Amino acid sequence: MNINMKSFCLPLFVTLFFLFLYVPIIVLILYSFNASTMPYEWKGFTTMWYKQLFASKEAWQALSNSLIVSTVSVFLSVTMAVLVVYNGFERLNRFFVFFYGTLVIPEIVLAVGLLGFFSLFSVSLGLATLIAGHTLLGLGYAVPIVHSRFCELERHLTEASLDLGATRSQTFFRVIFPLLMPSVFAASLLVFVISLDDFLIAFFCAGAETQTLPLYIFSVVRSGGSPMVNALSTIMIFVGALIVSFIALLQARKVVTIV
Amino acid sequence: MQNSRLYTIMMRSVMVFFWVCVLVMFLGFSHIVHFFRSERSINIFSWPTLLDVSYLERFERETGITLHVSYYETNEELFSKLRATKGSGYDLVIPSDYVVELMIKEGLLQKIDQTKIHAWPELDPKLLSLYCDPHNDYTIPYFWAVYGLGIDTAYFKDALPEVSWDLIFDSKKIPSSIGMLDAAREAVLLAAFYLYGSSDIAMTPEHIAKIKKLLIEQKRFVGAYTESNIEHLLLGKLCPLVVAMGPDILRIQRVNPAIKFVIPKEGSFVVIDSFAIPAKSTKVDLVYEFINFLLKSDVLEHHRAKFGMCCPTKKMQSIHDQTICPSDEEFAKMKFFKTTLPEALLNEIWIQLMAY
Amino acid sequence: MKKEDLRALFEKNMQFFMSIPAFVWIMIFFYVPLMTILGRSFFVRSRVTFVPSPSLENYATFFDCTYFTIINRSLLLALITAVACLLIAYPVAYFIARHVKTGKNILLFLVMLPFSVNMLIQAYSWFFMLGKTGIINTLLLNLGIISQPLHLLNTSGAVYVCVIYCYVPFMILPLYTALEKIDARFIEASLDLGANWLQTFGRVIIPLSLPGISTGFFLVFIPAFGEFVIPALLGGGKQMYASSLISYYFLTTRNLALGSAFTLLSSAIVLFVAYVIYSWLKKIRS
Amino acid sequence: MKTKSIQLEHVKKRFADEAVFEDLNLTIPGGKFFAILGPSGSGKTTLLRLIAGFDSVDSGKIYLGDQDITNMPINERRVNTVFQNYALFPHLNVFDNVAYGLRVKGVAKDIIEERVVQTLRMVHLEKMMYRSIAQLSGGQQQRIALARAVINGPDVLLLDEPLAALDMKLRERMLVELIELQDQLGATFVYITHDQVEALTVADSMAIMNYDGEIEQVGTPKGIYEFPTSSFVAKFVGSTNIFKGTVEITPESTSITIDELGKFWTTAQPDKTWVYDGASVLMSLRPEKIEISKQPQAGFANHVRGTVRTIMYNGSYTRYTVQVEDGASVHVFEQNEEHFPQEVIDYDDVVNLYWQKENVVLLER
Repeated sequence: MNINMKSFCLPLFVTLFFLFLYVPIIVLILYSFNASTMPYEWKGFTTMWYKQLFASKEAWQALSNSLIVSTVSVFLSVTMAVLVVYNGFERLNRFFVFFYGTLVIPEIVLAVGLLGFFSLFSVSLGLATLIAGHTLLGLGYAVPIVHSRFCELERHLTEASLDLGATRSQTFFRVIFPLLMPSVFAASLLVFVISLDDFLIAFFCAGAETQTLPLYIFSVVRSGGSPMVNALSTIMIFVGALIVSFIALLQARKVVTIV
Repeated sequence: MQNSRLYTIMMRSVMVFFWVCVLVMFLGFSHIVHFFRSERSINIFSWPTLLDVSYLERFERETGITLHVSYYETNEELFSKLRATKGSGYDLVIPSDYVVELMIKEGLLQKIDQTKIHAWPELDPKLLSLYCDPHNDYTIPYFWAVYGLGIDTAYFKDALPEVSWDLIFDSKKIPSSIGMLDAAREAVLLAAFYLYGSSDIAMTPEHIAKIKKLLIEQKRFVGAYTESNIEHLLLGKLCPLVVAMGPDILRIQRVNPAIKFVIPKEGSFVVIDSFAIPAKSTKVDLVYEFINFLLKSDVLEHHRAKFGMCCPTKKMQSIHDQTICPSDEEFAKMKFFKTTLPEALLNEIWIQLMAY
Repeated sequence: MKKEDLRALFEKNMQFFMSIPAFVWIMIFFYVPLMTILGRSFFVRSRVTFVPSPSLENYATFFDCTYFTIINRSLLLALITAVACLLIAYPVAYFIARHVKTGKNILLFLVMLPFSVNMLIQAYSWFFMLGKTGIINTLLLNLGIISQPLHLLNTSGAVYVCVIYCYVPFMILPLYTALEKIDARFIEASLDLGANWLQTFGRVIIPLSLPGISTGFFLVFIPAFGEFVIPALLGGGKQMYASSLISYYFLTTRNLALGSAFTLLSSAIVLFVAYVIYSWLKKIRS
Repeated sequence: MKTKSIQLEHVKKRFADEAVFEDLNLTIPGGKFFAILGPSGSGKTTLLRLIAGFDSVDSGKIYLGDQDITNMPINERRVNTVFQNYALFPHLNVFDNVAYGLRVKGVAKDIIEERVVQTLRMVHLEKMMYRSIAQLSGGQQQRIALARAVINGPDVLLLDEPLAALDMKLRERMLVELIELQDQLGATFVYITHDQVEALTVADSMAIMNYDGEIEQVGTPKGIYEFPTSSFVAKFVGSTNIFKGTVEITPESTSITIDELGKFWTTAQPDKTWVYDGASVLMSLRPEKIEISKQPQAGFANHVRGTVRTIMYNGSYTRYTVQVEDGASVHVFEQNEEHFPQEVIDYDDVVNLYWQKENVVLLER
């Protein structure tokens, strides 16, 4: 009996699971083409919401804020991560546990701590404070990834290069960086997605003026939502799919291992 | 050998200090921007739904004064920010009446010169000499609005019930599910007003206990505690009845005429947002220029049409939509959200309600 | 200290100079804020003298059943989500790891895809599923199971479903890696020794996949406890969870002292509960 | 090609808890093949890393020729290293790996091209010019690592157990190639190994290091093998029999009485001050210096009888363990000269052991 149970029930369960996973997203995408202003009845196909989305100044402002914050914090966190892994490896190795703190503590504590810290020193909330928070988040992910890749490297590569007469910076650019490149790329992609998607730190540390994409979506969805957000979500779903498939591709070719 | 170790430590601490300074510069960047703001500029701190950006640009074009507008979501945020900077950093704020009282007590505002306000004589007398600023030394009334009930008449078809606060507090009369305010102060004072006819009374522990019981009983019927999401509740047919401010219901009425705004017969609450100038602001005359611009009748009319709030000047009274901006005698029955309970107690009641 | 000595010293410590920014950043934006939370929660600034003096006054306010119901509610949410995710994810991970021969990566990719979408959007998509005129209601109405639309939105049920929906991928990945690592020979050995399929599953497969189970459990448990977005969007503001109370203190009432105290208290409790479960799982494993 | 010697004076090096070198003094002759032999953990790799500059000394000086390179940065020392696991750059192909040293110094492209081809021909790998590192075998990778180091024309080439990962046959061939390369280049080769066969075959002179990081003995391979200065060296280089005994010196002869084993003659050893009448010393006797036979032999100064306990046939020689009266066992090597030897020695046979008195070495410790 149990043989056919396994061969029948399990696949059924898995298909149900994938339905459960994908129906909400498909519905969301469908309703982005719904003509009615209120997302309740289906009034025919239209793409006006996409036009409205591209016309809305607020959406573009939120997107540009998000992109600025994400790119700057990716650049800062990955550069600092590579620097600390390459330069600090010999003597500061035992301090690397410092960086794992941000992963253990719940994110709300991080966000709240930052807000308390900024209000203590009366730092005005804005792009700078948001970048500070996201770079901190980024470091928490980038350092472990780059560090694990650096440990895999042959221990003597740096010494071999120095031994052959290269200066420390030549060693870095000719040997270490090319070898770290895949993990640096994976770390940047991951930090970029995390910073783009982050809500908690943005919610607490962004202040009222700077609205990032998640904050914009949150404020619209909180007041009942609008098809424009559906349109925006559809675009973000496809962009997300591109990024994940890209990472999957990298992983398939054993260039990068995150999971 | 020993001193080279000392030098290394010194050198390293200089390095650490260098990076800390870079960080402080990075964070203080926005402050520095404040310094370099041109002389002819004022910093405004206001509600997001009070000033229309296109009119601000028009003002900048006409007068050459650059405006730096930042927004707050709750009065508490405005009050705590102003208190943190001891009344500096902003040149014009637009607080609601109950916060004005607190600000004056803490000395965060400076006196205003009524003669500088051209539209002063046209201001509606009922908005002047409020409880929070009897002689209008510190504030100039701007827009105001009234709380009430948003009713989906389609749900009740023709059997429209008699409009009173029983509809949201008396378990026998409450329809299937209602939308309730999600702010501690408004909900608690509304409940006090329903129970004792006024929220302006000395609150004894029994009062508070009864208020708590009333709110907790009401929770069974509440579809959602929200003020920003009432559009979804009404149009999505989730709740036939919501507690809201007049302007919000007016906006929904444009989409679905069946939704009406009604002020309960027992009276209701009114919130008046008024201009005030922080204590340490040095650009008072520029601020007066901006206030005069905002109080011009055409600018007032545009903002009234866009946000649906009620205007402060008598002349505009006539073009008001009577349902959301009550006439003078009805206004007399209106109550204010005066602080009769310490804030800590308000929060405690609210958290207990939410935890329930 | 002559000029070139200084130069030589700087040269020697160049490595230190280049590796310090990351540490400074972590110190200033992680450890110092943590200290401010600690400081704020333990030190009370007396209204009069503004001299901070250590006192447990902030924590005292929380020894009251309302705050514990809030924390319990979050703990319950975290626990139920973790267990539900485990029950849903385990068969799927098992199927992909052991039954699918070709196309494993594609299935994994399909599992990961929704995860790449922002959690806000995942929550928003459930508006359309649970609304009065949403998919579920229309489906049930058409099938005649119900006469008039159910009230699904703005309920704690909606919050549970959506949190489970968002956190399932976190559980599948560690389970998948753990299940895939199990050597086929162990299963063959167990069957060879006469155990039937169910016994093999119970005695070999589950114990060997326990590391994956505990990793997955904590990847879901701790974040689910701190969940703030989904209750705010789908809970209708009716029930406060731990994070909503924290945000209430910090953003609405601006009471940073109580907020910090509650943040520490709830984090301590969730980490303690996590530790208890972790050691219980470890005991099973050994 | 100027030949530079390496001088280490009073070098002290400590790692966290244990001291590797307390007071190391060593002179490595220039232009020669110098081997450093020692058990693993004797600090020979640390010695190499000090010369290459990977680690810095706590105190003491290191000279290359007459230049003090103690605190000179790694890349400025005219010293190149061949690592035990080669450390070839995985992302560069063979050509780029070998050319790396010249490229970083900014040598012109065409000169690099020519030098690389010439060096690869030297290690017989010119066909592999554009292969990726992963495609090379262990031996080939080792030769590329060698080429990469040698192309820079260093004064000193450090080799850290370079043949450890290779099989026996390949290792022998590489040893020969290394010796030829050293003759051709004339640079000072410093060869680190724990394998005595490698050291003995390849070195012009060598140093033996013990577990405490001290240099037991420096000398030619023959000098060290035939005349070790301590039981550690004797046992570490080749295998030997060590016996404790007391010395008896008479005007015409010197002898040593091993407890319960009897009296044996040795040659006079005037240079060893600690050899005096009645001194208790150690006697080292190489197994291959002992003649083993069932029939009595004549013409040998020392003789002892014993029974054969174990026999290990090793192809080119056979190794016997003979137990003498008082229980001490003696190892004897006997070259298998003929396919069918007249005398076949079997287990539990009673045999005679003979050796000349010149083949004995007295040791102090």
